[in-house]
Amino acid sequence: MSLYQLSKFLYEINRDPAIQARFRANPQSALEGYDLTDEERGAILEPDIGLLYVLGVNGQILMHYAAFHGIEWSDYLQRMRDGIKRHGPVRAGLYAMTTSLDEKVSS
Amino acid sequence: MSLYQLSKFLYEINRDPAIQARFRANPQSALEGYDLTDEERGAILEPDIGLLYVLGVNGQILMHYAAFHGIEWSDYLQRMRDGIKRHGPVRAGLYAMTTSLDEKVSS
Amino acid sequence: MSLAFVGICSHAPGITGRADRADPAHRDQFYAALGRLREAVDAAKPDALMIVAAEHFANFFMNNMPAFAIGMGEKYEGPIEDPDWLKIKPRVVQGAPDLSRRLISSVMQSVDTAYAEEWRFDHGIMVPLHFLDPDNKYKVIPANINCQGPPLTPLHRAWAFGEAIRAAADALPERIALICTGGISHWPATPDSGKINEAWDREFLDRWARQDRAAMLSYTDAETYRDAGQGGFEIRTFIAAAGAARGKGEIWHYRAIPIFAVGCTVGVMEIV
Amino acid sequence: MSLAFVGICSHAPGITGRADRADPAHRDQFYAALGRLREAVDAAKPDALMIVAAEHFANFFMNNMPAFAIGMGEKYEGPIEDPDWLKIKPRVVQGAPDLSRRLISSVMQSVDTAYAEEWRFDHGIMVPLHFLDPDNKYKVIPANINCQGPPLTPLHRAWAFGEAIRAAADALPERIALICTGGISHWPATPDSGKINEAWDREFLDRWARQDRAAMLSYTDAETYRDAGQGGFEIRTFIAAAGAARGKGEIWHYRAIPIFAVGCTVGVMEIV
Ligand SMILES: [Fe+3]
Ligand SMILES: [Fe+3]
Repeated sequence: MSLYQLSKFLYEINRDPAIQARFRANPQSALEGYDLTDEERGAILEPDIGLLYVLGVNGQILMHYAAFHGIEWSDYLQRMRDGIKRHGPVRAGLYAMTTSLDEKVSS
Repeated sequence: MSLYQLSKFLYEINRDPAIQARFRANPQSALEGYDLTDEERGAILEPDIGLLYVLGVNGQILMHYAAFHGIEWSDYLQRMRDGIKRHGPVRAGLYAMTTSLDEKVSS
Repeated sequence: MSLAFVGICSHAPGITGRADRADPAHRDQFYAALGRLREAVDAAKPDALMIVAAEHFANFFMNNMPAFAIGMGEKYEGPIEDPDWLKIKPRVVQGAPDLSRRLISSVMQSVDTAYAEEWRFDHGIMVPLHFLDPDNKYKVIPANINCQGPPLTPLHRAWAFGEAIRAAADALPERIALICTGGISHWPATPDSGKINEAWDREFLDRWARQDRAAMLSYTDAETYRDAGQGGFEIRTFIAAAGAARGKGEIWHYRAIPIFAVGCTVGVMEIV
Repeated sequence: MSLAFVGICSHAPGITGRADRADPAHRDQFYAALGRLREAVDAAKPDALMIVAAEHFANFFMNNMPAFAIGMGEKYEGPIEDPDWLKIKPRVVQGAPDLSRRLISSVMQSVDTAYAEEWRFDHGIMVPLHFLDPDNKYKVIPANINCQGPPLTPLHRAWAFGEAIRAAADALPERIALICTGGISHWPATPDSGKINEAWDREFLDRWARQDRAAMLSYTDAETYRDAGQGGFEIRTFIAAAGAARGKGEIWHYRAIPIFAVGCTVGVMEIV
């Protein structure tokens, strides 16, 4: 359930200004009620966009969370690439179908 | 959209202790963000269970809202009956298919 | 390997919540029939229990009302109602996410089910589970048919849902026991709560037991609402059972128990 | 009275949001094709615009992911994204709740669509609306196909959805214009954002334009993901258009514009 819970938190903060405000005031408390591993919790709080990508979060959800943290578009893309270098290939979700970084082109 | 918005508020307060707490602290503020008529707003705040029934709220939603206000089961049923006497037949939703009170048996 | 068992039973909060207000002899006969159903499920040695229910605005609302939904969660919780009111203790139910995913993918070839990675069970699933899995030992796959918010799922699609579950289960290595739960006639949570149209119920159950597809699918929603109340829309779950099993049905128990607000039904159907 | 028009177009936030960063000549040709599509929609004099899109976790999530959904609201709002980022002003869009309800009830006879009485449009609907209804004059019926969260809607069911919309529209007194919007190949919001497989796109559009049902439905999800990225799953919306129109298609515009992160497509299909 963990990727689901992780994705759900990001989905909900993306679309709900009240959760965004709560996160800004007290990040830990905004995570209450989500069943997360320590690694997931840390990736959210840091935020470690690369690790979130490696954990399997869909880009259609992740890009809005990056924007919430003021991360500019090109930087967002680079953080995902760096995440794979640091943490290895995507572990779960749709992008786990991806095999290697070298196959990919970027822009 | 009004019966939808009315039903949605009741659906959400039924299943979310945070909304229940907000309603207890400040009923008006719990209604913010719902597009309600004055009649609907008044029926929620009173609470006028009979009027909510006449407005078309489904009993599967309404009974939990009545319980939230401490209204006992037999009283809940009686309030719906009284609502029809006072406000006329059900105006919208599934129960608008109902024709007259006399056709019905109760227990 | 197969669909290993198909049964039907009633659900209603009063069955557990108002147990002490029923005629003890009537209540105990009904409970005994549910116990017999539990033993039959156990004897089928299922790897998972699939429960097709008709939930009551606990998880699904008109902001996104699926005609069908199947759970794909690792675990579920219930009851969503006050446990003291329902007199069913909270439990965490183990899901079967991988099995669910394979089942859903197969069902989707012919029926466009929604899937749900979380689900808070209401009495529609908790009452059957309370009797059929008292030890909370089974992995559960919850499913839902929209019997609540019009436009309701058409009856012939509920049949197709049963057929799709059958085809999916037969292609899986696991053994699935299917329980479909609905109320037949009743007027839940309305001024007519407690009303039961026993003649209508017996006629429907007869059509069901003799596997008369055309007769089961011939009700219009307006007729059902008039004769069997909003609760009558839940015949969709029994129709899905018939679409899955395709054999003759056997009604083990039927009695109108007004304080339970439903005609209390237990039955099984031969899988052919 | 009928399905009065069927068209397809791309959506992507860059089409409006990064308009100033594209080659002006390429951008203007694409915009001109969208303008031509707008004129064609207007000429069809529709009573409502139905937009079949593939939204991106704006309204639908894995807690209740419908294979198909159709809106039934009185009104809708959009964009859900930051208007400054998308460069599309917020608007309230009029729905057609009664027409929607009749359409949904009809579609449900063969395709098990969810319905939704509210819907916050993301760029998947807002970008097409921005070009096709700049004056916000049309009543809109939004629809969605799950192209995002596996298990995805099977391709042949997307076709069936188009067929069901066609049958429903033809039985209604109102005139419906259908716009289906998807991305063909693209890798949105991933490290490969901006990649476009033009050869794959042209092959798909050829299959589409010549109304080759078998070829359109022959892609596996693994092949599509490999060759066309996650965004390629959105071919489902174009397939639904073909299932609805059933005639020959005509591609008015195709050009890969990497800063828009999508092969920018505009087309129409004859209704036969
Ligand atoms: Fe029920
Ligand atoms: Fe898209």
